[in-house]
Amino acid sequence: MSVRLNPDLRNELVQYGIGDWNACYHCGTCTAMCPLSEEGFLFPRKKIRLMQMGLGDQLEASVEPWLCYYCGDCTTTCPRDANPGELMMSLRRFMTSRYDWTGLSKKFYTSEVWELAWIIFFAILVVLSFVIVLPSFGFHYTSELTADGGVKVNSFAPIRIIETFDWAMAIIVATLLMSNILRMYYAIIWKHTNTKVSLWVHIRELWLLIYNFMVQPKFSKCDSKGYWVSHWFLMSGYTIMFIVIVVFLPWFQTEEILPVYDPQRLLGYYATFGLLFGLFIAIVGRVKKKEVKFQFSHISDWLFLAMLTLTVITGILIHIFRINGMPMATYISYIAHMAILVPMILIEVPFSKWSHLAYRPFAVYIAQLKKNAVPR
Amino acid sequence: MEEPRIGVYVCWCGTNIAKMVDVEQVADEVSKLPHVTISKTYKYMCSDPGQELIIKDIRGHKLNRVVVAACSPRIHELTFRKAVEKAGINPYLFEMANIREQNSWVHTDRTEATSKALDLVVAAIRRVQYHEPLQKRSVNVDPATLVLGGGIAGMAAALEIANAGKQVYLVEKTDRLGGQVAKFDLTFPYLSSARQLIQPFIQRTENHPNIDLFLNTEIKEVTGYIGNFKSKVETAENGTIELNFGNIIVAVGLKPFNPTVISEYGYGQFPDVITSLEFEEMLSNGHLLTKYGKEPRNIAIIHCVGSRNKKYHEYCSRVCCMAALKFVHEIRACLSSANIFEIYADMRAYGKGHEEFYALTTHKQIIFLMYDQQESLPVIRQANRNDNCNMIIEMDEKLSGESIEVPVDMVVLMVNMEAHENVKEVVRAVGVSLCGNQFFIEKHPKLDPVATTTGGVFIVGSCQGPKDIPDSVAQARAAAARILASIAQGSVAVEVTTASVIEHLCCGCQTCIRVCPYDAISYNEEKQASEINEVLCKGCGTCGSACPAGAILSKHFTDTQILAEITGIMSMSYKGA
Amino acid sequence: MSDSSIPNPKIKLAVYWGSACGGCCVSVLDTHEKLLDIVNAADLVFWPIAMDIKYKDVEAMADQSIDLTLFNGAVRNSENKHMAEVLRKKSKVLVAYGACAYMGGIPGLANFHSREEIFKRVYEESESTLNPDKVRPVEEFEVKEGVLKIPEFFNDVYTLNQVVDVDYFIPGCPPQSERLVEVFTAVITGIGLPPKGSVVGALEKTNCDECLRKKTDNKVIKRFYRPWEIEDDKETCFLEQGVICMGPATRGGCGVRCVTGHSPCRGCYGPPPNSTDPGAKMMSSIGTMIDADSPEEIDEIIETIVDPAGLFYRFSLPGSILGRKVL
Amino acid sequence: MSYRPTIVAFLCNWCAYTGADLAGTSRLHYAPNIRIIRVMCSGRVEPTFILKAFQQGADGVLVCGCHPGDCHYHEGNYKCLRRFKLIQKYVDQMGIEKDRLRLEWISASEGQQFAELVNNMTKTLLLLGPVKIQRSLEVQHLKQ
Repeated sequence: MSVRLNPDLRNELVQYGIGDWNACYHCGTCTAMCPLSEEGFLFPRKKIRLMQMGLGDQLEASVEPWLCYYCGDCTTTCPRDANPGELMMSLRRFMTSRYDWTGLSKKFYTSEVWELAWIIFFAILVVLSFVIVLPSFGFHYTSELTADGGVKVNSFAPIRIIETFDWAMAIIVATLLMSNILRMYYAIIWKHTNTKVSLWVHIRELWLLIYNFMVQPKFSKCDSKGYWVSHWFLMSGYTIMFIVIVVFLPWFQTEEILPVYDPQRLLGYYATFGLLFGLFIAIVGRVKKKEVKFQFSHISDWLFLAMLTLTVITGILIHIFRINGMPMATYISYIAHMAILVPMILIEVPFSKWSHLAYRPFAVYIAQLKKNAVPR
Repeated sequence: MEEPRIGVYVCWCGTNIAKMVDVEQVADEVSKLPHVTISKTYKYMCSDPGQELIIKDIRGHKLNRVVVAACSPRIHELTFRKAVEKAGINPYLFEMANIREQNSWVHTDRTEATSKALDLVVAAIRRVQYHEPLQKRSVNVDPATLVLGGGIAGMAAALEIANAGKQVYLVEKTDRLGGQVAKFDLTFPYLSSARQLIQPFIQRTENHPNIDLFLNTEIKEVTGYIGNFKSKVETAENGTIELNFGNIIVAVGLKPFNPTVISEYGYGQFPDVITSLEFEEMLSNGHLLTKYGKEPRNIAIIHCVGSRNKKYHEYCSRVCCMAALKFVHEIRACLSSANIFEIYADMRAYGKGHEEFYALTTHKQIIFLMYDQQESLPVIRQANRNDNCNMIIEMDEKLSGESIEVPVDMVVLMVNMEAHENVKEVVRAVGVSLCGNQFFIEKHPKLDPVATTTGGVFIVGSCQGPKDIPDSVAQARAAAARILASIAQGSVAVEVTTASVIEHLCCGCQTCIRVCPYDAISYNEEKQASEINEVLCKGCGTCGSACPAGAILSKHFTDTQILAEITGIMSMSYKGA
Repeated sequence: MSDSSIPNPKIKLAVYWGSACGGCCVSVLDTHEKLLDIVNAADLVFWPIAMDIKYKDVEAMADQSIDLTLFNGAVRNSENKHMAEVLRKKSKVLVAYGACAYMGGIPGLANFHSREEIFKRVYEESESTLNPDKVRPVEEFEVKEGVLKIPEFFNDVYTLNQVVDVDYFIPGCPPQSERLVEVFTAVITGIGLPPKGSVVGALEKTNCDECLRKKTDNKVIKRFYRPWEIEDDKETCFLEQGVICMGPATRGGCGVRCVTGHSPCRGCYGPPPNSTDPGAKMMSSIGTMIDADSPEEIDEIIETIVDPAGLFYRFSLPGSILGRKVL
Repeated sequence: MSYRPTIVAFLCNWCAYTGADLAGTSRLHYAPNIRIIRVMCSGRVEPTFILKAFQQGADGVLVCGCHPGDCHYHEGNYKCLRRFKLIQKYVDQMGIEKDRLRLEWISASEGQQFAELVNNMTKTLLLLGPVKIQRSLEVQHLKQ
């Protein structure tokens, strides 16, 4: 079956950050250099070709963009300065939008105004909830302190309601994300192929999903500068924080000031440190632009970093103000924290940068399924 | 013949020979042979003291033959001939034995190598006894030059010679000067106008007092030889004119390939499939429109049409890749948003500024698509009404591995450049030869690219092989310089080791006449014998082998000399066996 | 001639045949009335075909006592060799007379076979032979009367020059009688004799020089024909008609008799001065005439030369470079 | 003394001889039993030379010229080929094995091929054994 060339697709691709997409003349150095490219899953060259030709369907059926962890070796060695590493990054943005059935992802990636507007909208909603909605249900801030001198957070932000809201948000985000992942799975495994994968293989290879989510072994393979470590700290910090906040909020958001060695505080400190460390490396890298992977940041990258940093900082502030008995400061920090966290989760996780937390491990899993595909 | 007094010199070549060959033993053994007056070894025979040694011995020992056993005669035969000549004996009374390239460097057993060296030296000694002194010869050079072809190469050569004050006859087959370049719009890689390039050339050629221009003229026959050619030309105005000239420059150029034979492209069937030259014309006229008078939204440029394909021409036409990229710039200049597809087999950007030009062009928002000449050519078909384009190109895109359809409104075929059909007539007239692709063969592909094996005939420009303007002009000026040098000298040296007929043995069977690739042999009715024009002869010796009566002498490679060499080369091994 | 002081001395002449057909001896008679002049000028001391004289009589002659010996025929056996040696010793001038003595001639074609092959054929296999005991000739055979001896049959045929030193060569099968008279005259007068080892009684140029057929440079051959395969136009050079004619590689002197009789030259007069092996020269020349470039096509054309060895070396095999078939 | 085949080779100046020189400059090694004679063109090689070489005791004769179409003198190699085919037929008739006589095209750049050719031919000749031409001719001692 021959496919029709779509010269217009490249104009769309440009919006995802694809710069000089025609500089590549297909020497294949990038593919040869890539530590992750392997038989059956060759990239970046072939994917660049599909981009140049505007073959959207063929791109959609590619798992390879997610198998790239952007070490930048391809860009360093490219004789034409075609920047294959960034082309792969841009392709991931394009794929995210392509798999997103709501179309929001595309909007967020291609229009900063849209993204900012939504962030602000959600932030205002959060602020309004705290300032107007919650008080009208009787939850006020109080300057009264607890016996050990801490701020009474729960009276201002009732655990049950916040927890319910967290759960709802998690479910929405997870649903959106998983539905996109399913679309990805469908496009790669079924839609554009004439092969099938047995159910047993699906089950057998599930461990890969978890393993890759937790450890990112591919990242460690492609990384020589130790970024995997900082990324892992960031990732583990975030995951711990996320699980603690969504699942164990009553245990985490306590009013009493527990001893420093209490697991609750230790866990919180670890997660905070992990996030800060990861963020520090990423931001410094992007500012210094020494590494290839940090040289070409899309607006979405910066936005995400900024929001996560602010979330972490406000989180720290809440903690400091709370244990030092500064109610007003605590409450304001809390509102700020939520006003950043909520839009970040709602926008970044299903539709933008943060979605890679699911795409990447699933890509490894799907690639493994593909290797075991048989003709149908 | 005087008694041969042979001096034998065996070279050590540092350790190059001496390590593998016992040079002293070789010199010792051969000193016992008859006619060997002295035999010596030396570290470096080719060095000044080495040559001095030979010269001193020739004078001191009254040597009349010299054998040097050293490197390949292809390297130092001339050196030693000169040395021998300096000492006062004829340079052809010298023979070299190759005991380095064909002995010490290729063998690992010292005994074997020494015995082989001995054989080779004995052979040279036996051979040199039969060497005859040969005299250097030269012929006078007529200062006029004939230039065939009025393209950019022909004109560049003609102007170079005419500017030096020498007469040029410029013969052009068509009714105008300028050749292929006159048909171009812009040139690559600097996108300068071809017209601005060629027009001043044409005017200077037409008005030059030293250039006699013959338009609409073809040369049928050229007789004579280097320095002294003759030809009759039929002119429209003045009837037949006889021209005399000393050198010939062939600059007949080439012509575009006719793509009708490639059924895949439907040239002649689809009005909007056009050749690169038709596209040039379109660009020169300033209207880039389809046959329906619309601006094309999608333009495909197909490379290697008739090139690098065993079915048509196997060679690369060299200029089309860059011309195709040049088209991108020209299209972009008038159609900023059109889709341009470069459908290529391999991108060749070999010349000065070409790679940069290629890189620059890639930024012009074009889509490169690669096809595989060996697998399948792209196929052009009519589009359907709902395709929203004029034609569809179906192809297997090599770099993605996908079978794709390319929507197009206009297709430009970058046609191969091939030799003119009548090039064989030129060949017959001037006596040069063609390679398998019908391009003229140069004397040496690397070291003598503008001369031919026929003395006084030079080939320049794309009749020697497709090439771009700078290469053509460079060749033209190089050939002109060669010719001016020979005119300045007034005479040129001709081959000495030619063939000659021993008249009293020639029976007149005329077998030899057709054997000669240079038409140097003719039959003299009066003498009832063949005659060799030794100016035309290149000394291949084929006629000598073809003569059934042994009446042709291949000088310096006579039967006697070679048979003596054979006996010599076998003498030692034979004894040992 | 050292004895120039004696007026009109008759010279002593010997004619001998080795392995020969007798044609050369007849060619001496073919001098017709000139024979009388020869007899006037010479005493025939030895001529087996014409007079009865025993070998031992010749052996008894003083060395150098014969002025001129015309030795015809090749050296095939020990008897030929013995007589060649005897005559060499007894003669002042020894002439290899005729193609066989000069180059081996027709008997020389036996060099395509070994002695064993020849004996087998002759004494066992030939159609007319009845020899159930496979008796072969033996060199010595004892009978009542004593030991019978017959000459040894050599494995190879030799030219005279390969056995003894020869002063002059007169080519031809047979030599033209006119030429003999010229040579004879030269020997008695001593005038116009070329240096020892020369070919006399023939021209320097090859046969084409005297040939009256029309010759052009059109010697390109797509297929070779044997003479009976074409209708000879009797005018055009045989080679140009595709028939192999040894004329261009063969010394003139015969008067182009074969070609005049519309038969191609077979080469009995041997090579001209500058060529050692006329067969090789002719092959070299014929090869060039083949009009084809591809190896297959060339092979096809060469197929039409049925027996190159026999054709190009009809008269010259023992005297050629290889001399005989390798066994 | 063990049998060591001798090859006499006729190489054209422009291609084959240069190719053999290249084998030298590239320091490729080949069997030392080859003796090279230079001619300007393979078209100069006549049957006389080949036969002489055999007569002188060569176990093999090798003729090398430019590849078809590459002849320095346009088509001398074709003439060589035509002659060669005829002489090969003759040599075969004369009882010399066909493999003892070879014609090969070697370009100036084919040093490697030349070295391989020599080794390869030497191997063939080793299998064939010495040429028997000397033994069948008693000429030499007859004249004594």
